[in-house]
Amino acid sequence: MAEVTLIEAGRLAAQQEMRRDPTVWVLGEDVARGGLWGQYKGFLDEFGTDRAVSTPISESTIMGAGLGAALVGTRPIIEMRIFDFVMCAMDELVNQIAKIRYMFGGQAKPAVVVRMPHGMWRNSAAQHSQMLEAWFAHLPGVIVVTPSTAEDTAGLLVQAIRSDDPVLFFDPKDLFGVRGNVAEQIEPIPFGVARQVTEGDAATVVSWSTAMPVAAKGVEMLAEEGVKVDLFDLRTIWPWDQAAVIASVKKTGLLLVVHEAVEVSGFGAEIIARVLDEVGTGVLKGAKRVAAPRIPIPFSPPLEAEVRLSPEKVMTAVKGLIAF
Amino acid sequence: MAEVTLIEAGRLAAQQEMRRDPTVWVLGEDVARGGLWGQYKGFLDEFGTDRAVSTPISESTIMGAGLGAALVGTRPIIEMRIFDFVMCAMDELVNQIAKIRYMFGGQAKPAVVVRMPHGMWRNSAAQHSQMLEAWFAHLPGVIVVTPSTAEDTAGLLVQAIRSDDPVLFFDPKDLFGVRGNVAEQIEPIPFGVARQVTEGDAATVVSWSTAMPVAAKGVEMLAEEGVKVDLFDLRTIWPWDQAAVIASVKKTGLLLVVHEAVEVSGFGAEIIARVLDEVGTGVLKGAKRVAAPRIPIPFSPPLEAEVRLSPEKVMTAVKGLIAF
Amino acid sequence: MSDAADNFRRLIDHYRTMARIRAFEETALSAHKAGEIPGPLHVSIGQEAVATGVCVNLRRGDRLTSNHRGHGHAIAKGAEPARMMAELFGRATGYCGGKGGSMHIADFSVGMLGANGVVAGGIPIACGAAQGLKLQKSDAIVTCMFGDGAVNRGPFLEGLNWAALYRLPVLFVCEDNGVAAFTRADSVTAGPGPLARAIACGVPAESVDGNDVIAVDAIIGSAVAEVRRGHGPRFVHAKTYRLMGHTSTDAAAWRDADEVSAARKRDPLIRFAAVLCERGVAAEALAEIVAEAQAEMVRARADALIAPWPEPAAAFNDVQDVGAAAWPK
Amino acid sequence: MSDAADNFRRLIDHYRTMARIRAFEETALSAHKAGEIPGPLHVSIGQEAVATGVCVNLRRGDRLTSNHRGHGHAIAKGAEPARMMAELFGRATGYCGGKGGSMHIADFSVGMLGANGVVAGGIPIACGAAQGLKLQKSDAIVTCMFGDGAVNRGPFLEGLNWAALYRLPVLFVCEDNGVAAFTRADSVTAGPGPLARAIACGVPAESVDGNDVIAVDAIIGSAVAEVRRGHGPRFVHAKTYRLMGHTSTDAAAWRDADEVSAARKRDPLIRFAAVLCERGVAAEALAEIVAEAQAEMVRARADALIAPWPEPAAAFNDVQDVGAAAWPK
Ligand SMILES: Cc1ncc(C[n+]2csc(CCOP(=O)(O)OP(=O)(O)O)c2C)c(N)n1
Ligand SMILES: Cc1ncc(C[n+]2csc(CCOP(=O)(O)OP(=O)(O)O)c2C)c(N)n1
Ligand SMILES: [Mg+2]
Ligand SMILES: [Mg+2]
Repeated sequence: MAEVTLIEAGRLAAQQEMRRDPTVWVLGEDVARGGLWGQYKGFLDEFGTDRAVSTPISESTIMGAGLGAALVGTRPIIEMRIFDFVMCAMDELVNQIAKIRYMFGGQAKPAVVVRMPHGMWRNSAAQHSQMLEAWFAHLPGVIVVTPSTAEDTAGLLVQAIRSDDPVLFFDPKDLFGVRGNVAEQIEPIPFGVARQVTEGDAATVVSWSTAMPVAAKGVEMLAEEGVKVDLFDLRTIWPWDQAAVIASVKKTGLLLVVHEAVEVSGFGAEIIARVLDEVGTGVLKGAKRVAAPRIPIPFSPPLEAEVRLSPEKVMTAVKGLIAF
Repeated sequence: MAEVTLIEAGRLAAQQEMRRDPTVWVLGEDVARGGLWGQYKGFLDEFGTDRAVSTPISESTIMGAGLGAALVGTRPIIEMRIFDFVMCAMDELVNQIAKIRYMFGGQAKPAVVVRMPHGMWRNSAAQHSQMLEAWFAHLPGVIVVTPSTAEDTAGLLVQAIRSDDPVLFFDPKDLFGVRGNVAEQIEPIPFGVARQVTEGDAATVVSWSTAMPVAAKGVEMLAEEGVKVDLFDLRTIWPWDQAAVIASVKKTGLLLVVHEAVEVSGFGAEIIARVLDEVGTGVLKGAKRVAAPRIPIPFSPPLEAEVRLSPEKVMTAVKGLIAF
Repeated sequence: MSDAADNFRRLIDHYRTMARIRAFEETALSAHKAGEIPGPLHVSIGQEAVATGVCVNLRRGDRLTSNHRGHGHAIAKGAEPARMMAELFGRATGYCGGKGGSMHIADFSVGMLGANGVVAGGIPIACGAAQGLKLQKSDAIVTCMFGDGAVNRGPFLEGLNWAALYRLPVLFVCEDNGVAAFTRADSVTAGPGPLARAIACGVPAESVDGNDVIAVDAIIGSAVAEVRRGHGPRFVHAKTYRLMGHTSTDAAAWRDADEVSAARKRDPLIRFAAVLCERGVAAEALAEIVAEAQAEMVRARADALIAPWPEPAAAFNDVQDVGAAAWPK
Repeated sequence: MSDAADNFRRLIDHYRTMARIRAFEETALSAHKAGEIPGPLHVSIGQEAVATGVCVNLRRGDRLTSNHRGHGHAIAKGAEPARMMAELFGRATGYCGGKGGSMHIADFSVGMLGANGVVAGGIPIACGAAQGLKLQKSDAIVTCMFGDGAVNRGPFLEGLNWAALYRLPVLFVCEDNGVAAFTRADSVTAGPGPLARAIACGVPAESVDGNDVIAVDAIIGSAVAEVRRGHGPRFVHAKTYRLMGHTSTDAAAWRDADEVSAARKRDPLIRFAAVLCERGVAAEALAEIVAEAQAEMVRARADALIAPWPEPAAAFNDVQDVGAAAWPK
């Protein structure tokens, strides 16, 4: 066990898998230098230029080459540096990676991991702060991983690298410094199993990725006022742990989803619609979202603050649900 | 008034606006030949090579050049031929067009219309059949237009061309042949105003684009059995007519959303979550979606049929809601 | 056997391959017209010499990425026309179990990594396949086929630079039929053309008459040898002509009639037949090859027509492992 | 006034522009270090001769697209440093009202169509702006600035082909500082380089020493004249050096110390000062220009520091007309 940061946990997981399996390799910009975030530090020295491939600024080809390499039996980790740049590689992701196995009747095994650090981070403005994970839940053919802790990052990345399905791995930029305990031998964490953080009858709160610590803080403040809720970190939004959330809602009758992404057409909507569909209005008494307004991310701190979540907003929303 | 097909209605609307305003022009592949769908037939002869621009297969630049041209005061219609190819131009659409006005504090006016024929059409398989309009409702900065009739196509396209906001205009491929009456002088139809198709107390049914005729047929079959519902064609999903839908749900208590796109994280989820948020479970007694499974679109007719909507599915869903 | 005999047999094989491609596509066209084949169909009639001259130089283990006009590439690479035809028909016995259709035929067992519905879509994939093969110390190479339209898409530049940079075993073949859909290549391609672009990206490049199968075979033969030797990527620009319309429903009536009739005279099958006759092959022998090819494809069509449709439930297979075989919610 | 005097004044103006860019960025760097500027900051210290030599040839009505390292481009194009600085500080008085920051500075009033956070993002935009201007029969031209990193992205090929095809009034300037973020340009760019690529896409191209402002001015002068005459696009490859790290927080310690110190000797300001002194300009006169520039930027910083923050409600403005000025649901 070592206490490490989230970004280091990811590095350890990738390193472990690359040591275990010679078909695993990584490609992306500045990988030779250890990646923009140090997530591949030392990889060049340990694995050489063939397995730690520093690439040109050619996102389409980074993504598409990763797929091609998977088709001949290797397991590439495709590093996108910052999520927003994946917009330069969407054909390769959406039309090729996500569909190839299906279109070819199962002949292709697109076993790639696409790492995409997402979300707000130090006032990076509109082109470097987006969270669009909901899009990929809507896209058949891919797994969508959205960890919020160092432990989960490690375990889910191991799982992702071993997965035969293409995995979209959203590293949470704003949480790269949070610490956790990572085992010597990192065990894979299965997709679709939520982590329950707190327990309570008052409401069900669901969150993931960068919104998690905010939700947790809000829940903690509620607990101090005696309001106890079930808080879940989904960890992966596709597949997502419907069983756990539904069981909780059957107990609490109230559902709050907290995510950093825009509220409109975000994944919170899916959770609410799905739970409602399953349990009906006899059980579900109220459902709300705490998420971002439908505006691009502004640069200036006081403007960015308008978009950011806060524990207070979470607290207010839960209380609103209960009062309703 | 002339009875014309939907695709011809769009052609007439674009032609009218190009005659009215010399800053309006169109660019895209095969525009010289009238566009893949004949939607620009005669434009080359009437408007010349500078305003009917046939382009290379360079989607990034088709999209980005459209934006650039808008920045100097013209109003381009950016033709994407088939929606799926917009994946080759997502940086230009998502990171540039949608954000530029905001990032630059209002200096930019990205007055573009992006036309993207979408949906299933004659067994075109996974890379030529996608519907991802929900993505763009989640994307701040753009209008999302999803007509289902010739009249609406004409009026909404006129509105789109005159709009200073960037408009994503989803032409419904499967409905290109449906006919409607288009006025000599086409009036703009405002965004965000639903068209009510039928009236009734039993339930509220909401749909748009290619799903509309299917929903309408299902509703008609229900009516024959004496079950009358409010049926709305949203026409635009951003903005969408929340007032109309909410007023109806307050009357009926039941909500069904019908769309061709994948159910998971589709725009139906947003409608349900939003309506629930507004009216609460005291009013909303049940809500369902009829939409596609989370699978790519298969080629073979019997497989494609699994993904397609049907009036029967709509009927069953409404009855399920009522029975519940 | 003597070199001459070997060579002679190779020529006859060329002719057979070309005849089979032609027969496959003519049969498919007529099946499409008869309503037996759904979806769009892009045939490469007139371009058979390229597919043939390229693939004859490849081993089974070599990989190939193709585009939307890829029947010829698949047949030349060794795919079975019967399973291809079944796929066009949307049947369970097709290569993709009916999920793909014409634009998504693949046969991984012969290294055919798939057609592609996106112009230039195969370029990055080919680069990565080569990189993966190199990483695994394989001596297989990757051939990447695309049209003149693809040279105006970004991945062309990115992929060629990439392959040159990592000295990857990729053979790029630009099958230039002079037209992209309904637009002349020269009206949308500025500068000196694909060859100069390839060279500017660091990939050695040569041109060839793509309607002359012997010339294609020769130039590809040396390019493949270079690539296999580890000398990095090579680019071949093969000039040819699309005799038919863009899709099966396009009559291509906008083209100059003189141009088309001139092109018909350069039909690679006719030209090559003349060459073979000159070299002493009896016209009957060629006719027999054609007749055999046609018979094979007629059989393929007949078999496809009675082949089973996929089970509806198959729609839910092979999406991804997670949530397999069920309506995923 | 005589040509010589004109020319002399032009040189002094060059020096002033370069000094102002340098002073702006040094001030911004120190403000960033002091925590006054949030977000990432990419400075172009060492590259001032390019921005200066390019923009001196442009009219106010000419447009310019820039990249993430665009302070110099903006200043040289005529933007006000005070409003730029306020933008870096995230203040209401900044060019974008604080919504953009360093990577998104724009000043449409002087034709500066904006920096861009996406490498090569400005290329298609520049092409379209030129097309729109041409459609409106304007005689304005568009200059498109990007780095060596951009030549490996698809839009480079697409945009150059496009501009050549439609003979658009675009001047492409590749500001080649030898490095993209933390990666050497030559380690990721195959083939003969940007110049050959431009030519292969049909755009006439020339190279210049980007650290020699007189040379840049001259070559751009004739390129601009060509472009403005309607002869279609031109491409200039300006070789320069990034003296600082990729962002303000990067020490660029991985670079060879000898290389950096050699580059420091080629610092365009130092080199140009020497030239001016040779031509008889007093060192004091140059020192005064530098001092004035520094004073201007110190004032800009001080003003920015006390400038008002944007109202929180401004976050909801300028998203789009529909649903303006409210939390959009
Ligand atoms: C990215 C993209 N844009 C547009 C299309 C539509 N389209 C299909 S084939 C084609 C023409 C391609 O021309 P070329 O590459 O020369 O191949 P050819 O059809 O001549 O064999 C076009 C534009 C597409 N499939 N993909
Ligand atoms: C499409 C894209 N990929 C990656 C990045 C991250 N990034 C920002 S600047 C940069 C280096 C750009 O190098 P170059 O174009 O030479 O400009 P320079 O920084 O040297 O001025 C990179 C990789 C980006 N902004 N956009
Ligand atoms: Mg072609
Ligand atoms: Mg650089």
